[in-house]
Amino acid sequence: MTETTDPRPGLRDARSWNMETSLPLMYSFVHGEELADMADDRDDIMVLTADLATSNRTNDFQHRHPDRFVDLGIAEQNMTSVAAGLASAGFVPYISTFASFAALMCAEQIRTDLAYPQMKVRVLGHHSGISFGFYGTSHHATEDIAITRAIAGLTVVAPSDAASTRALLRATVDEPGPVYVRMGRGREKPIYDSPPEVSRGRFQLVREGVDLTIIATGIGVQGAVGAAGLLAAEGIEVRVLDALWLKPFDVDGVLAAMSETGGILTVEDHNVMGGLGSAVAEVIAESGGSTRFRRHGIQDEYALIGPPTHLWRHYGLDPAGIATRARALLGS
Amino acid sequence: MTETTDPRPGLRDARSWNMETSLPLMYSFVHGEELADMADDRDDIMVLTADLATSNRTNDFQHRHPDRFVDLGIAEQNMTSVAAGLASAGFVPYISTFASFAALMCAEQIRTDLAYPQMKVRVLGHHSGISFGFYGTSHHATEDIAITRAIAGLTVVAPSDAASTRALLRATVDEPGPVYVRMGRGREKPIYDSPPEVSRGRFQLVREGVDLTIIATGIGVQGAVGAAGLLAAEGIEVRVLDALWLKPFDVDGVLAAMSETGGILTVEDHNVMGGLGSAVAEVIAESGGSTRFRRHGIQDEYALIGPPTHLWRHYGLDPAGIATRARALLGS
Amino acid sequence: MSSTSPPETTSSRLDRGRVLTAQGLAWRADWVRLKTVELVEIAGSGHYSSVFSCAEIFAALYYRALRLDPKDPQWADRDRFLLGKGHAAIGVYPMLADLGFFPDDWLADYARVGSRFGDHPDMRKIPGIDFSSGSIGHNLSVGVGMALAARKQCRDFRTVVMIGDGELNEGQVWEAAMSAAAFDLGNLTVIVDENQMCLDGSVSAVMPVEPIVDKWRAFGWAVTEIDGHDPSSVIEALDALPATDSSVPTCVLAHTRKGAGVSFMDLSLHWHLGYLGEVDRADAEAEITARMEAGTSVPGGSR
Amino acid sequence: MSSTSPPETTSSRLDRGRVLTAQGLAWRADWVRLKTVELVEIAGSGHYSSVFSCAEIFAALYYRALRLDPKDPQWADRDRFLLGKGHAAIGVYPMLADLGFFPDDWLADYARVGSRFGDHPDMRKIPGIDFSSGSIGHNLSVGVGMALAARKQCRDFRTVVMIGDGELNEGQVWEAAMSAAAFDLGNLTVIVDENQMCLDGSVSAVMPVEPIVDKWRAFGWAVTEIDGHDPSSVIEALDALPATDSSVPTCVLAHTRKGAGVSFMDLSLHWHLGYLGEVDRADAEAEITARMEAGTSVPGGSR
Ligand SMILES: Cc1ncc(C[n+]2csc(CCOP(=O)(O)OP(=O)(O)O)c2C)c(N)n1
Ligand SMILES: Cc1ncc(C[n+]2csc(CCOP(=O)(O)OP(=O)(O)O)c2C)c(N)n1
Ligand SMILES: [Mg+2]
Ligand SMILES: [Mg+2]
Repeated sequence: MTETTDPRPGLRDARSWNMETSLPLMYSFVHGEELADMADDRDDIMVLTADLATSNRTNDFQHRHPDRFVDLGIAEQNMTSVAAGLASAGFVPYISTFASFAALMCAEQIRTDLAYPQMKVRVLGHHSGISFGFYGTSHHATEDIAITRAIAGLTVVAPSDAASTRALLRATVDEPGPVYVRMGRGREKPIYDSPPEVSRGRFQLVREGVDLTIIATGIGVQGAVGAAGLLAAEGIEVRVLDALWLKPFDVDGVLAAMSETGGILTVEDHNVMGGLGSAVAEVIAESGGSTRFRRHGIQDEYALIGPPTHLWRHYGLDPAGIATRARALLGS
Repeated sequence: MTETTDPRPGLRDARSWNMETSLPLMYSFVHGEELADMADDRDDIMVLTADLATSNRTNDFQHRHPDRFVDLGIAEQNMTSVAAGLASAGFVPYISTFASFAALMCAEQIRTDLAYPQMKVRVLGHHSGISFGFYGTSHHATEDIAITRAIAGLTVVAPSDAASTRALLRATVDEPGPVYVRMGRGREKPIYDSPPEVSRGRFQLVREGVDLTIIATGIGVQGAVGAAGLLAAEGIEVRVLDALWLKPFDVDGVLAAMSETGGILTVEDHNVMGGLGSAVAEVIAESGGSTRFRRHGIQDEYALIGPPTHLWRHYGLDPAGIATRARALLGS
Repeated sequence: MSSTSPPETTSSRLDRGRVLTAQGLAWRADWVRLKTVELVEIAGSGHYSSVFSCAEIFAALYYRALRLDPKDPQWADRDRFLLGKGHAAIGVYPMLADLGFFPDDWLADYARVGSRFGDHPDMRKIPGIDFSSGSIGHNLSVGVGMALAARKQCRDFRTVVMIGDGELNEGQVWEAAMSAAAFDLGNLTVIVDENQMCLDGSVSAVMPVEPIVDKWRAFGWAVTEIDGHDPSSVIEALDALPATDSSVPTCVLAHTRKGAGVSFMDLSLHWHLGYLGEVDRADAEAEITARMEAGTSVPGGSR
Repeated sequence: MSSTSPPETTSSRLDRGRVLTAQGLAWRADWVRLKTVELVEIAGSGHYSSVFSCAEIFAALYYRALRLDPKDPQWADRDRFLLGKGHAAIGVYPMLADLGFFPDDWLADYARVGSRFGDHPDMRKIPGIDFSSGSIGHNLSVGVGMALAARKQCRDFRTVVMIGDGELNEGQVWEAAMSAAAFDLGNLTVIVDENQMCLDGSVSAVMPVEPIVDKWRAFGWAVTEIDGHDPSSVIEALDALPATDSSVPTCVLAHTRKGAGVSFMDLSLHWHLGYLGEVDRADAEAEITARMEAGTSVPGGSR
C-alpha cells in the first residue's frame, strides 16, 4: 500500500520524477479511475494487484475504495487463485499485473481456477507486447494472445487507448466468465474521442476503405491509422479495423474484408504465431476462399531491447513500417 | 524416489494392480528407457521429474542412472528453472510432468528461463490432450500446442507412438535450444514398426493418397490411419501426414497437400484455436490460394470426463468420427 | 448405494458441532473407506490410499464440524471445504450424497462419459463442492479468497482447506500461507494430511517437508498437531478451532498413514493409485467391515 | 567511464578472499552508486534505490568474495552470481566492465535499441552474467540447478543468489529453498537484500515477510544476519561462508535500506523507479563523492 507523504522530498529539479510523481505519465491507464466509478454504483467490484499499484495506477481505485482493494505482494499466482475464491463468493475481482506475468506465469491458474469454473474475474494484463522496451524479454509479452485465445471460456479484449479501455471495461463487467484485458503501457494516444459503442465480438471500424483492410490490435491500431493516412496520400484507401475483441472473434468482419477489400494485413505487437494474425488466418483458410494476406508483427523471435517507441519503429509497427508492408502486400 | 520392495504384498487377485505393477500398462512410455540408453553413451543427459517417476516411467531411467536422476517433488516450476541452471553448466536435462503442468503452469519459466536464453532443456509433457480422461480439466491439456508454438526459440515435437518417441528423442538431443515433447498417455498403439527416419520440421508421410490430406498429431494419427482405411473402402484415397514436428513447421508439406490433394483436414486432441489446425491455416491463408479445409479437434470447449478411449470416440477423434468429418469436407 | 443418515441430518440446515461420538466417527470413516472401494470398482482405478489417510477427518468435517445446508448448497453462510488434494474427492462424494446434496444414484456413473463425478471434484457439476481442484497447490489460495470474502461481507462462515503433505512442495501454498497471515484470516483453517507419502514414495525421500510445524509458524499460523486416525483427537481439534473473527489462521497438522485401514495398503510405497480385483477387494471390505461391526477404529499413531 | 581497477585484478583469474579493506569496500560501493546514477541518465529512468541498498554487497562479491575470470567468463569453475532482483543489474554492469569482462565503452548505449544492457541482465549478451533475470522469484531455482551441477560434476564453485525481500513473496523461492536443503547444497548461498521496501511501499505494509530468519531455518537453511551497509559485517559474512562441500545452504540476511547513500532516497516510499534531473543528480553525486573523498561509509543500521 502506498503510504502518501510528500512525493518529492528533497528534490529541486523540475525534471526529476519518482514513482509517485510519474503516475500522470500513464495517462491512458484509466482503468483504476473507471473501475472506481463503476464501484460507486455496485459493491461487488474489487481490484487486486501484485505489488504494482503504483505501476499500473490501480491506486486510483485504491484511494477511492481502499476496502475493496487488495495488494497481494509479488505473488501473481496466489493473486489469481485468491480472486477465484473471491469470485466464488460473489465478487467481481479485477486483478492486474504485467501481461507477461498475468498470461504466462498464471496461465494455468487462469485456465483451471478462472475459465473452467467460469469465475467472473477480469485479468488486466498491462504492458503487453514489447511495450516494456528495455526491460527485455522477461517483461515482454508477445505470447499472451496465443495463450489466452487457446483457453476455452475466456473472453479476450484489447483496448487501444483510454476511451476504448473505458468502453471495454463497461462492456465486459457482466460477462459470465473471466475476461483477459490485454493492455498497453499506459501512454497510448487517443484513437477514439470518447468511449466507442462497442459490440461484443466485433471489430471496431476506425476508417473506411476498399483497397486493403488492416486489422490491428493494441498499439498496432495507432500505427495502422497513421499508415492509412500515408497510403491515402498515395491514393490507396485502407479500411482500418480495431480488433478490440480477440475472443469471441469477428468472423464476419474478416469475411467482409475478404470480399469487399483488396486484401488483409494484420498488425500486432505479438508473435505472428498464434496471435491476431492466426485468428484471421483460421477464418480465411476455413472460408474456402482466398485473398492477399499477411501477418505483420513479431516474427517468432525475441525483441531487442530499447525504448518502446524506438522498438516499434524497428519492428515496423509505426505508420511508415506498416505502410511498407501494406504496399508490399498489394504489390504481391 | 521409489524404494523397491515387493510390489504386491498382501495381494491375492491377479487383476489387482498398484502403481508399481501398472508400469507395463504404459508401454509406449519408452522415453525413460531410450534416454537411459542414450545416457550410456554420453554423460550430459539428466532426467528430472516432479513426483511422477512412477506415472511417466522415468523410473526406467532412474534405475539405470540413479545419479543423473532427480525428483523435485510436486514443484514443477522449480523443476523447470533448476533444469535451466543445470543446462547452463553443460547438462542436457529432460524434465517430465503432465502436459497440463509442463506447458500451462510452467509457461513463463519455459519462455523466460529456457527459450529466451536457449537452454538445452527438453520438456516432456505427457498425458497431453484429453488423454487423462476422467481426471478432468485440471489434468487435460488442450492448450499446450498453442502455448508452446507461441514461444520463440522453442522446438515442438509430438510423437504418435513408441517408435516415433524414440526417433524424436534422438533427433532433438542436440537441438541448440529447448524442446517441448508433446506426449500421450503411454498407451499409444504402434504407427511405425521401428523408429522412423524423421526429418527436422517435416511431417511424416504415413499413407499416400490424393483425394484428401489428413494432417494429424499425437493420438489423432491413430484415428486418421483408421479413418483412411474406412475411406479407402469407399474409394476415397487419403494422404495421412503425421505432424511429428509442430515447430519448425512443414510449410512445404501443407502447400503440397493443397496442390496435390482435394483438401486438408487437421486432426488433434487440442483446442482448434491455436493448435495444429491454426498452424496449417496460417500457411493456407498466406499462400494466397485456397483449398477445402477444416480443423477437427476440441472446439474451444472443455471436454467431458470419461475413460479416454470413450472420450476420443465422443469427440470424433476415432476412425469413424474422423471419416465422418472427411466425408463432410469433401462433400462441402 | 445405501444411505445411513445419522439422526442429526434430518433438518436441512446442519450446524457446527453436531453430535458425533468418537465411535460414530470411526464408523463413519470406515464407511467412507467402503464407499471409496465401491466407487473405484466402477472406474477401474482410483486413489484408495489418499482417502484412507483422511477418512476420519472427512467424517468429522461433514458429520460434525462444518455448517452446511444440503438443500441449499450455495447458501452464502455455509462453511466452505476445499480439497487441495483433489484426487481424494472419491471419498467426499458418498458423504455429500448421504447428507442429501444429491441422490445416491447419481454416483452410479462415476467416471463414465459425461458423469459429474471424476477423479477430481467439480464445483460446477456437483452440489456441495465449494471449489474445483486437481492441480495440487491451488486450493489454499482459493480458500484465502473465500476467507477474505467473508471478511469483506461480514459473514461468519469458516473456510477449511485440506492439503497433502506432498502438496507442501508447491510454492503457491506458501504464497497463500503468507497472505492469509497478512490478512489476519482467523476464519481460515488448513488441514495438512501428513500421511507421509506422495506419489513416488515417501515424502521424506522424494522432497522432504519437515519441520512442518516450524514452517507454518514461521509463516504466521497457529499449529495444532493431532493423530488423524484417533477420533477424539480429530473431534477435539476441529471443535477447538478459533472463532471466525479471530486473526491468526490455524494449521491442523494431522499425522496419518496413507492407506490406513486396509493392512496391505497401510503406508505401502505403491498404492497411490491402483485397483483391487475381486478377491483383494473382498479382503479389504472384510477388514473394514469387521471394524465397523466391532465398533473399533483404525489403529492410531502415525507410524 | 573511468576505470579504477584495484591492484588485485591485474591477473586474469581472480581468487576468493582478495584483499579489500573495509574502507576500500565502502569506496567501491559508492563508486557503484555513482556509476548507477550515470547510467540511469542515459536511459531516462532507472532503479537507483534497489542498487543503493546492496551496493556494499555487490562490491564485496565482485572485488573480494567471488572466484572469477574476466578473460574467460564461461570458465567452468568460476563462482556463479545470480541476481534474482534483476532490476538492480545496472549496478553490476559497471563492475563487470571495471574488472575487464568487457570494455567500458560498451556501456555507452545502455538501454538504447539493440544494446546488450537493459534493465535486466542478459546472460547471452553480457560477458560475466551467469544467468538472465527479470521475473522475480526464478533465480534461486536456477541457482539450485547450478549448485546441483557442481555436485554432479565434482566442481567446487560456489553459487550465490541475491534476492529482494519483496521477492520472498514468490512461492517459487520457497520451492527452491526446500529443494536446496533436500539436496544438501552447502555450496549455495542466498543473500536477502532486506531493504524493507518493494515496489508499492514497505514490504511490511504490502505483504509482510517477517520473521525471515525463522522461515529460512524452517526450510533447512543456516542463517547469518548482517548490517548490509557495514563493510566489515559484509566482508566477514562472505568470508565465513561454509566450504562448498558442506551440506547446509546459507542464507545471509542483509539488513539494508532501499536508497541508502542518497539522503532523499533513503527509505523513501517513492523511489523504486525514477529519474534525477540535473540539479538533483548533482546533489546526489555530491553526496556520494563527498563520502568517497572523506573515506567514510554510508551510515549503517537498517532504520
Ligand atoms: C500440480 C500437480 N502436480 C502433480 C500432480 C499429480 N499428483 C496427483 S496426487 C500426487 C501426490 C500427492 O501427494 P500428497 O500431496 O502427499 O497427497 P496424498 O495423496 O498423499 O494425500 C501427485 C504428484 C497434480 N495433481 N498436481
Ligand atoms: C514476477 C515479477 N513480478 C513483478 C515484477 C515487477 N517488480 C520489479 S521490482 C519489484 C519490487 C521488488 O521488490 P524487492 O524484491 O524487495 O526488491 P528491491 O527493489 O527492494 O531490492 C516488482 C514488483 C517483476 N519484475 N517480476
Ligand atoms: Mg501425502
Ligand atoms: Mg526490497
